Amino acid sequence: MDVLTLIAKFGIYFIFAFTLSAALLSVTVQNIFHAALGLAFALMGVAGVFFVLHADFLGAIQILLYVGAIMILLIFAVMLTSHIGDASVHTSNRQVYPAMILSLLLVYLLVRQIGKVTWQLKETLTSIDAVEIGKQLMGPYVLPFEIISVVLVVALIGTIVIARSDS
Amino acid sequence: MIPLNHIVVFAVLLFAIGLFGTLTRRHVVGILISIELMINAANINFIAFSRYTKASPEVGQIFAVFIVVLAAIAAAVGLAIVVAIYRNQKTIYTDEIDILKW
Amino acid sequence: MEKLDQVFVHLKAAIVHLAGSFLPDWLVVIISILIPIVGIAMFGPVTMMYLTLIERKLLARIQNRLGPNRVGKFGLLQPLADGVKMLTKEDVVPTNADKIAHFLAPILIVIPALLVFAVIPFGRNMIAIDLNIGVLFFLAISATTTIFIFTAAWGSRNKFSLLGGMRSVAQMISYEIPFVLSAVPVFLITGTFSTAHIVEAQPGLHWFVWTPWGFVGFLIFFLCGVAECNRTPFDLPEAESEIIAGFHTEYSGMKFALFYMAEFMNVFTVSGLVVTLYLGGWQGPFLPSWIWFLIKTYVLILIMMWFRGTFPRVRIDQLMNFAWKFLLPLSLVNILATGVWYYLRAPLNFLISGLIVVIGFSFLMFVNRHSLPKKRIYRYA
Amino acid sequence: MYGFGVLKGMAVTFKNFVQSYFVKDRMVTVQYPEERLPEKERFRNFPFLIYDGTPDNLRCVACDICAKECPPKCISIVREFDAQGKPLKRPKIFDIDFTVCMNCGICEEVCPFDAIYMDHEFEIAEFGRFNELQYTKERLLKPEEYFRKIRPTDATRIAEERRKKEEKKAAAAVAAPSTTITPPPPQSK
Repeated sequence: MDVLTLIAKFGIYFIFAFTLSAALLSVTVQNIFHAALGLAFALMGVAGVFFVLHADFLGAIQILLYVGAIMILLIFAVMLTSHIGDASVHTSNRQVYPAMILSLLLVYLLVRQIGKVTWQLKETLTSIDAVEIGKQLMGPYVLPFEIISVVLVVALIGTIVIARSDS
Repeated sequence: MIPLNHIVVFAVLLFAIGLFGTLTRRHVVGILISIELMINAANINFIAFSRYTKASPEVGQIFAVFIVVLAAIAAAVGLAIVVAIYRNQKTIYTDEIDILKW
Repeated sequence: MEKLDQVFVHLKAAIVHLAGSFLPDWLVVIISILIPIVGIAMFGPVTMMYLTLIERKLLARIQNRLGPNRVGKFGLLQPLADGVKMLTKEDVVPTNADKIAHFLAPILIVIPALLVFAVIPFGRNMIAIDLNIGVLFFLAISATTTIFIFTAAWGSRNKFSLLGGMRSVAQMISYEIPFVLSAVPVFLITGTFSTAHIVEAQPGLHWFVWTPWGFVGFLIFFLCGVAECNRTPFDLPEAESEIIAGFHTEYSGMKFALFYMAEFMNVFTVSGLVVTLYLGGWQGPFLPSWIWFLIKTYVLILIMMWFRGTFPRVRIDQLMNFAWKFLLPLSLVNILATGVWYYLRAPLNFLISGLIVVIGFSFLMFVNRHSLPKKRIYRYA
Repeated sequence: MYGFGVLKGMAVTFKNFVQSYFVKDRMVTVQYPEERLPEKERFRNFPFLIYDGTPDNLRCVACDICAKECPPKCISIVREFDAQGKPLKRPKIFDIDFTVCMNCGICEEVCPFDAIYMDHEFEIAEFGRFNELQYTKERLLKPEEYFRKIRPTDATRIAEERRKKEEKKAAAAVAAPSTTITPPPPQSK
């Protein structure tokens, strides 16, 4: 077994580890700005997983929308709300241990179930490119596409109404 | 290629981390961050199943795109609410926002 | 001619062949992957170093000065001297800075700047990876720069930095939208995101810029690119006369140099993308393909520097008005004009899509007539 | 038509760029260490002490007026005494601290003996901060010819005035040679 196959086989586990540690960081660190940075890295890791799964278009969308737009919104919210000096405020509540137990229980149950299921796997893995997604979006899925556009517009207007000051 | 189960387990772990964050964070923005993690875990499942299983290959990707858009909407509206709350209450710690009316 | 055109491709093949004669196969594959990476990693910083020199020389000549001419002939060693100066400077970290963010930002900001080189086609067969989502990859990766700029601004814990970061985020998010939308006509016509295929769709001198939609798209894309690189006249994030240096006020020495490097590499890659999308990439008669690409790219870079020597900085409300009230609607009109172009025949399509663009432009000018800058007459000056 | 103002501005800078290579008048920059602008006669910077003929024969009589008038007090003068302890009309130490001197030229104006003048010297940078910038008498001394060279107008005017004064004095000495003891002329110690 040479290096290339090793990389191809186990490279994704490094991405997994990177993503999970960034995600853990983003839910545990005290400084909320560092949490947002951790989320940015976790999202990039997820985009990496998408690239490995040959969903290039979605990986690009993930980076463009999540890292480029949603993260900016989050960071803006951090900046608009928290005072610059109060990085040391205790940012987690008293339910840390119950929450941990609950999460681990969820992981245990789901993993046990996943082990039992037999998936209906394809013989050959397929990957589809952006052109195909575009055709599908304009063809059979045009209604959900339109609805999501309307929802987006409504949400934008609603956001402006909520965030506008009352003056 | 790695087995499908590993990817799904990874998604479960990411979801559990998100859940843990949602339950423990006091900071509203922290909760939003955790929710984004959970949404991403769901998205990974969509992509993985669209690549591995016999379901139609486009559906997973198309709905993953929809989910990303919805996540963006959720973030935008959520953060607008955060800013509005902060303007009125001068705090964004969930345990301090405890009145129903102001 | 054919030899010269493919000289770098042959060079890479020769190196791989040489390596293949005595190394195991997997190492050869890794080497063949590494060659473009090493090439880019060398090309990027060297380009950046000499862009600083070119910029200083050009600005100096515009202002009737001489520019740097002490270190080496015509100041050609000036970038090296600057590098030595940067390396030996003290690395100052503010006491109250967010140490992690302050340390990470300059390192992280170089990564997207280098990554986007991967999808720029430098010449025929000269592209690091031909992703089938090439342009989208470029746009996505360059969008992450915003976060790192903001990390730097936040980590410095300085009012000027934070103001610069705020401005930067507002500006880059605003200009991202017309930036992406003005690239859409090219996708509509070529039906692909791949940069290599987009270049192949513009053979010879049939560049997209010669069509009505191409011309408008080129202008919008180029202006938004200038704004994305934080260059004058859109350099509000680092406006020296207002907020010192914006987000990199608190950086010194090599960290500052990294910010500078990222900025200049962004200038190069954005110009390269404009060339790829609208100016036919490496297509052109007589000269080897990579020379054509470099000529076009450097012309655009020089135009950016020319802008810097000419225009004053715009105000923040003018900046936002320009993006949201003018560029965004115009790029939407441009998409319509592209659709018309696609479905009509040869002489008619030029006429009608040109008409749509002109009408759209005039209409937008009419709608925006109140936010246009007034002509000022200085009576007592 | 919109947009042409932008092009007009760019045309202006382009003209500047191109003409900077061809039109000599545009490039006003002087490559300083190699080529220099001619020094203006009335340029004044940093004082020097003047002597006639040999360095022993300096005009300064150590009267201390310049040191008293100097606004930042950068001049320090110590009078010289002979073997009998009798004060001589010449300075033993005459120091100017360049770190303090502000090149105002008041010393030149107040000197009644035309002994101190402002120089054209401006390349006074040194590698040290203390002794290197402390100008002693030896470093300050410059011949009268140098003064004539750098400020010919002033030099001829002052020489003329001095000559007239001498003649007046000589005439006074001739008129009453026995009643008063002639003081030696100030420039000859």
